[in-house]
Amino acid sequence: MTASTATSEAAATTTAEHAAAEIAAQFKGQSKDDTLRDYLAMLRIRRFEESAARAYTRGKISGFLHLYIGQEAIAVATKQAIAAHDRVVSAYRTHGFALALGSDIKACAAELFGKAAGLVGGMGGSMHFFDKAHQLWGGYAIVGNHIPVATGHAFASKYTGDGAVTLVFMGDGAVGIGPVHEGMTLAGVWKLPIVFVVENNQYSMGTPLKRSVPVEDITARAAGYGFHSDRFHVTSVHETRARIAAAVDRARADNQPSLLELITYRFRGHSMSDPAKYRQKEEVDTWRLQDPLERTLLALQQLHGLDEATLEQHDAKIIAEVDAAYEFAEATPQPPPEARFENILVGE
Amino acid sequence: MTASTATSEAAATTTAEHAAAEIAAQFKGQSKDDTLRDYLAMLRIRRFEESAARAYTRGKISGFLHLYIGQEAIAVATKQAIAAHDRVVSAYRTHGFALALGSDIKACAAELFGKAAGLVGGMGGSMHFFDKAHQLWGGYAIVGNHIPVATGHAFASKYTGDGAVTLVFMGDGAVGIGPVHEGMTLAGVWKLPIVFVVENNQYSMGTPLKRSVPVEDITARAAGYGFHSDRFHVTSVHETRARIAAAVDRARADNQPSLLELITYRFRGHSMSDPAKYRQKEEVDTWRLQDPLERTLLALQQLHGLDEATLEQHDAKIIAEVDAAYEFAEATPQPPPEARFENILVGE
Amino acid sequence: MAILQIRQAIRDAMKEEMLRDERVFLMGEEVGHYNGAYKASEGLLEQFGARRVIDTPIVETGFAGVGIGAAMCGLRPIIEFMTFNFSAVAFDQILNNAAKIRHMTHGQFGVPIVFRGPNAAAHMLGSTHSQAFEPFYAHIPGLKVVAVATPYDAKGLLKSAIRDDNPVVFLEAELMYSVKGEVPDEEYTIPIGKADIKREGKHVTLITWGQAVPISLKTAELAAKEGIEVEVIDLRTLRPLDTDAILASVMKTNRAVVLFHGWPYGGVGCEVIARIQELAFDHLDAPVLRECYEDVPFPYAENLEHLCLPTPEKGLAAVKKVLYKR
Amino acid sequence: MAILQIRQAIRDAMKEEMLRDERVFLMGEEVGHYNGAYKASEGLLEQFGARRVIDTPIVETGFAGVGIGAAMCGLRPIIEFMTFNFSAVAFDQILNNAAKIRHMTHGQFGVPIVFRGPNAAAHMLGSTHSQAFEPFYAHIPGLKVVAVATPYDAKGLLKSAIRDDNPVVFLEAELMYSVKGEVPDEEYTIPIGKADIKREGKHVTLITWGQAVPISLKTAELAAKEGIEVEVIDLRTLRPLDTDAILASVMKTNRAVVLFHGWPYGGVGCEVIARIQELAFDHLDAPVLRECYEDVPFPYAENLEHLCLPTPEKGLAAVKKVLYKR
Ligand SMILES: Cc1ncc(C[n+]2csc(CCOP(=O)(O)OP(=O)(O)O)c2C)c(N)n1
Ligand SMILES: Cc1ncc(C[n+]2csc(CCOP(=O)(O)OP(=O)(O)O)c2C)c(N)n1
Ligand SMILES: [Mg+2]
Ligand SMILES: [Mg+2]
Repeated sequence: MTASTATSEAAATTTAEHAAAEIAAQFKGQSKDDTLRDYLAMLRIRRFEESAARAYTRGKISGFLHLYIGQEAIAVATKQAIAAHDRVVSAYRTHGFALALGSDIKACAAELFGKAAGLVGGMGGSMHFFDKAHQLWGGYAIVGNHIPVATGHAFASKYTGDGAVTLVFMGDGAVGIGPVHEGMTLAGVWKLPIVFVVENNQYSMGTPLKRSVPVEDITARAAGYGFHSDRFHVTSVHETRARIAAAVDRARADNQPSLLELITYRFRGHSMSDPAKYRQKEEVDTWRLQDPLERTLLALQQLHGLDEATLEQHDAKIIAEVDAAYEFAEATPQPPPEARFENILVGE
Repeated sequence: MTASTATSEAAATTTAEHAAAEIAAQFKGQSKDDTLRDYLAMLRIRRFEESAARAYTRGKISGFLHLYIGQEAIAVATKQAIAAHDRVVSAYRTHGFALALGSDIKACAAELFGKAAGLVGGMGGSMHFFDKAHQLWGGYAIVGNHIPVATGHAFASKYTGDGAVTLVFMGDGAVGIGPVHEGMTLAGVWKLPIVFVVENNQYSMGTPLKRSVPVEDITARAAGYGFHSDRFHVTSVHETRARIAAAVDRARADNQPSLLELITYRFRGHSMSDPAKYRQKEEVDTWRLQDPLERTLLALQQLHGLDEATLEQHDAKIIAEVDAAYEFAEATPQPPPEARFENILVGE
Repeated sequence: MAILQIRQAIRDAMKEEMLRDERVFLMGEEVGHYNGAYKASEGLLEQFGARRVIDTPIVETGFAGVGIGAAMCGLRPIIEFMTFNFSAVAFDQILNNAAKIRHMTHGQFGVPIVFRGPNAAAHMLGSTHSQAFEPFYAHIPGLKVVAVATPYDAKGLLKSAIRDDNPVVFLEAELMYSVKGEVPDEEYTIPIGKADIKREGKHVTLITWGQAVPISLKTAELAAKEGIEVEVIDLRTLRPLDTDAILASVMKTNRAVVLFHGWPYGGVGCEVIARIQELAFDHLDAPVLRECYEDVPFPYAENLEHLCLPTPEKGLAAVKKVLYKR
Repeated sequence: MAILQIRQAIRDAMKEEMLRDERVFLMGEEVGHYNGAYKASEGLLEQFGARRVIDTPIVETGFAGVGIGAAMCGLRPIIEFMTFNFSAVAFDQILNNAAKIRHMTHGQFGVPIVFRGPNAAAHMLGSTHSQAFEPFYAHIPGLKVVAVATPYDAKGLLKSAIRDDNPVVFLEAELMYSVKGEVPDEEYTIPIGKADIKREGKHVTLITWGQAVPISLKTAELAAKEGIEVEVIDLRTLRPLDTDAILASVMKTNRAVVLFHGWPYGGVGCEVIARIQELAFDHLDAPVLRECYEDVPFPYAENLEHLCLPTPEKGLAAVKKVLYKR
């Protein structure tokens, strides 16, 4: 089964035909290889998370599990837009970033299972992915409290002159909380090399944007911080990459912070414990037409004539990799008892 | 001595002559009575605080004492702009509000002296003036933490339909802190009857605006909250009253919150322990030409021909009232020892 | 008597008080349309409408402060923290405003408010989501702090908290919302400030509260099998502490253990110990011991988390230790 | 040896560490151009420039978080809170980020940071500005907490704190910045985690820290006049606690009083008591008493404030009480 099956009905509608024309325009100029690369990068994340959801249902994963399904293009584009020493800081919806940035897929799965071989030794679970070697600087589970920290990374870059840009991601639900405002204030006063990215997936848990943000356009606040801003629907990796890259450039070249609002959608509930009853099927269906994964698939099929068999092969390879990761996660041991006393203080 | 003496040299400059023309234009249409009323209301606050400063120097007042000298027009205008059931919430620079709103001047002085007859029984001192009977709802000493509270007053007005408007004041130094952002966010999402007023007196302690706010115009952030905004130099009571009143009307009639930036200046240090070495005499002198008290005095002299003798008489009356207040404060007893256990919990 | 879950008891308490008093409202994240993250407010939006059941953005300082400001105007807010972990970002509002405004204003204003929500560790939520907040709040004069462990206590104490003219921090537990128990059909309240003997015994006093109450009761069962009669005192109110109840029991048993969900250093557990050793010094036959979390940030891994938690077995070991038994 | 004020000792410690290590910087409100609200950073901006002595807007959560984020990049920030009262608005950053990041990241990142500034009551600053914060921070695993009372200790411990790879909460006192004492001319450090016997004695152990150290020493003087020899132990580090030092003294004196600036409920005082009664139970001839703030929000009025504070006279009364003397 390719990723397209799920939306085959929706694709049959008139709206979908219109979308097909749109897609042709949007992906024109993208090579087949690049388009396929982007597609597979997104698909890999989606397959990883579909497996995570199943493992959660089977009781293999516990705690909170927030899926990135629908938003994968952002992580993939981010990886493409940044330099090797840049930093990516995120909230708790982090699997996509880890995989896109190159974290070991087995270590990711093992972390979800709370195993010693996990990305953070089983200490953090889904909400606390960190992978310094792959530019992933969190993984924070208190809404907004990573924004000042990320601002601190950017401060350090200016202090040391390391030339790195910090990209920090937050949800639409995070923009009201104080620490976000304080971090942005400092980045604005000090002119730090940072990009603030709001992943506006329309909801914070069950709360739609209009109940959590006073105005429709989140970037309206950029003027108050003296930031550049940009705001767009995320429908493909390449456009997203280009617009993130522009902000990264401004940060690196001129210490000019930006506020980006990336309009997107999560197709699953807030976390695995949320049945998402607060929204209608029609709404979800409409957004499916914008799903970058679906659109990229359509581009591959329509513009580059990629056939089902080839797609199946790619998918099978990904599924095999993902399955192996979860098998590893299941088999690998829990942390030893004494691990609970480690990494609290050092030098004792 | 009238209040003019201190700036008589500055008044002799060309700039001052220019100011005189400005003043004529500005005060045209204001009646003599109204102008005198405003002048005396401001002068009374200033005399009260000059005495406070002396008492502090004599060791009669302790803790932190923040003077409002230079900003009095704002409190006086506020009193004129509001209805009898509206609420005024301020930070710790509050003497001016208390006096303008009608608090007992003796109770104000006694509070500074930490006496039982003080506005809050000697429990709060200068930073914590509260006088519910006179619409003064604080008196808060943690920067910004009164903003959500004031937003709660406005919420209560909407909940109960009491028709009251809440006006909440903060310094330019407060606009970066998280609670301010959160209170504004809620007021914006819920459309509450509130007016947020930034008293931009150019400094937060020794920090000039440009080191604490990313942009020059604080009202640039109003768009992010969907607020109306207004921004102006405070040079007279009547203009300030009119522009505050417009915001109060919007709040009362349409539950439309506003953000006002009132550009002003404090002539003393941040508190009595601050010699204010961080600014030059020239800067202070320039601002003196904008001092609403001075300007109103000039208007009275130039436009209404008020003579020195009459002014002296008024001043003498105010000074007598102020002196009596401080004599009272000195003579009245300290709280009884058991007072320290009161008003912590009720109904025990 | 109905058999209710704790979540239902909490909902009923809120519902009854909202029916009784127009000034009472509920505010917090997802309390309305979502019916509460843990369904404690299920149906309340439908019944009372959006004026009195208010969904907020994620701004804990903001809505805690709004609650305080509304309470100063005479309303009686119930502020739900989705979990008390998120109250950390609102700490200043509770410490400096809720607890002090009556004092600071010399009684001109009161703050009749309830801050409620789940507290302490649930299951595998990791270090930022597994913290017990009573050490922070019970320390502060001007607050009352309550922790509940049964539907009966939850309902009776929450109603008292809502009617109380002081700010009350009301601690629930995520893993206990489904705990069932009898709740009277008729109206009742339970006074704040009174501990409850959840099981009588004469050999050792086990002092406990909140999520540790069932662990303590199981400890007592295990001990009973070895002929040890443990008296289990559920403090229910952590501030003010019911010192009389503690002392009465300890003077009978001469031995005490404090068993709770939370880190060891300082906090309520130590306060209990300090009072016992001060006020019942001559009655003590052994030091008072505490059994609680290990002194570490909570790990996510299931096996490690379990090792960090207090258990009936650990409780029993402590009980035997104060009896000088092995 | 030079005679320095505590503020100078603190400044010298910062200066020397900044000279020694390019990664060290100072950040906070008014630390630069204003030379520090209490002049602890006087001259540092001039010496090191605005890159390393950084004035911030009033955003405690913001700059605490920036410090944490910079520390994760390998820098060694000193974050000054103008007073620790203002750390309440940054509480979550300290609780959930500073204290947990090493653990949460499985050691991939460390947070070598110092949060410093004056703590507890000064003179007539009212309830919001007169609070002792060690009960909140000493409770949290992942932090170290230090409180200093002499120029010698201040310099030696601050240098250790700056070099420490862990987050350290470093508590000073506004009214003690002018306290003078000898400070060696040559470089030295004092290990974190070691208490100091500030006066030897054999009848009663007086355990204290921070602003209560001089009160305790005066208590000891008063007691000496009555023939009571009080041993004064300055904890200096509150987390981790130097239990050995406490026990060694109590085993000698068999009696103890804890005297500190802060509210009574829970906190460091109770922790000390809980440990003593647990680990030296058979050595105690009397309950361990505490002498501290009254359990109230601080009043502004001078007479009332004075009544709320611990004093040598109250200390003496407690000392006599544990000796069963009147
Ligand atoms: C301070 C704080 N309050 C509440 C929560 C609980 N919570 C976790 S995620 C979430 C919703 C966040 O929504 P959004 O920022 O839009 O991100 P998304 O989940 O959509 O990616 C809430 C309320 C929290 N983790 N931290
Ligand atoms: C959270 C917090 N941080 C720091 C302080 C110390 N402080 C008191 S007033 C002040 C400056 C405030 O300046 P501004 O807001 O401009 O008001 P102004 O004093 O000019 O009226 C500072 C830093 C405080 N009271 N609260
Ligand atoms: Mg969202
Ligand atoms: Mg100012």
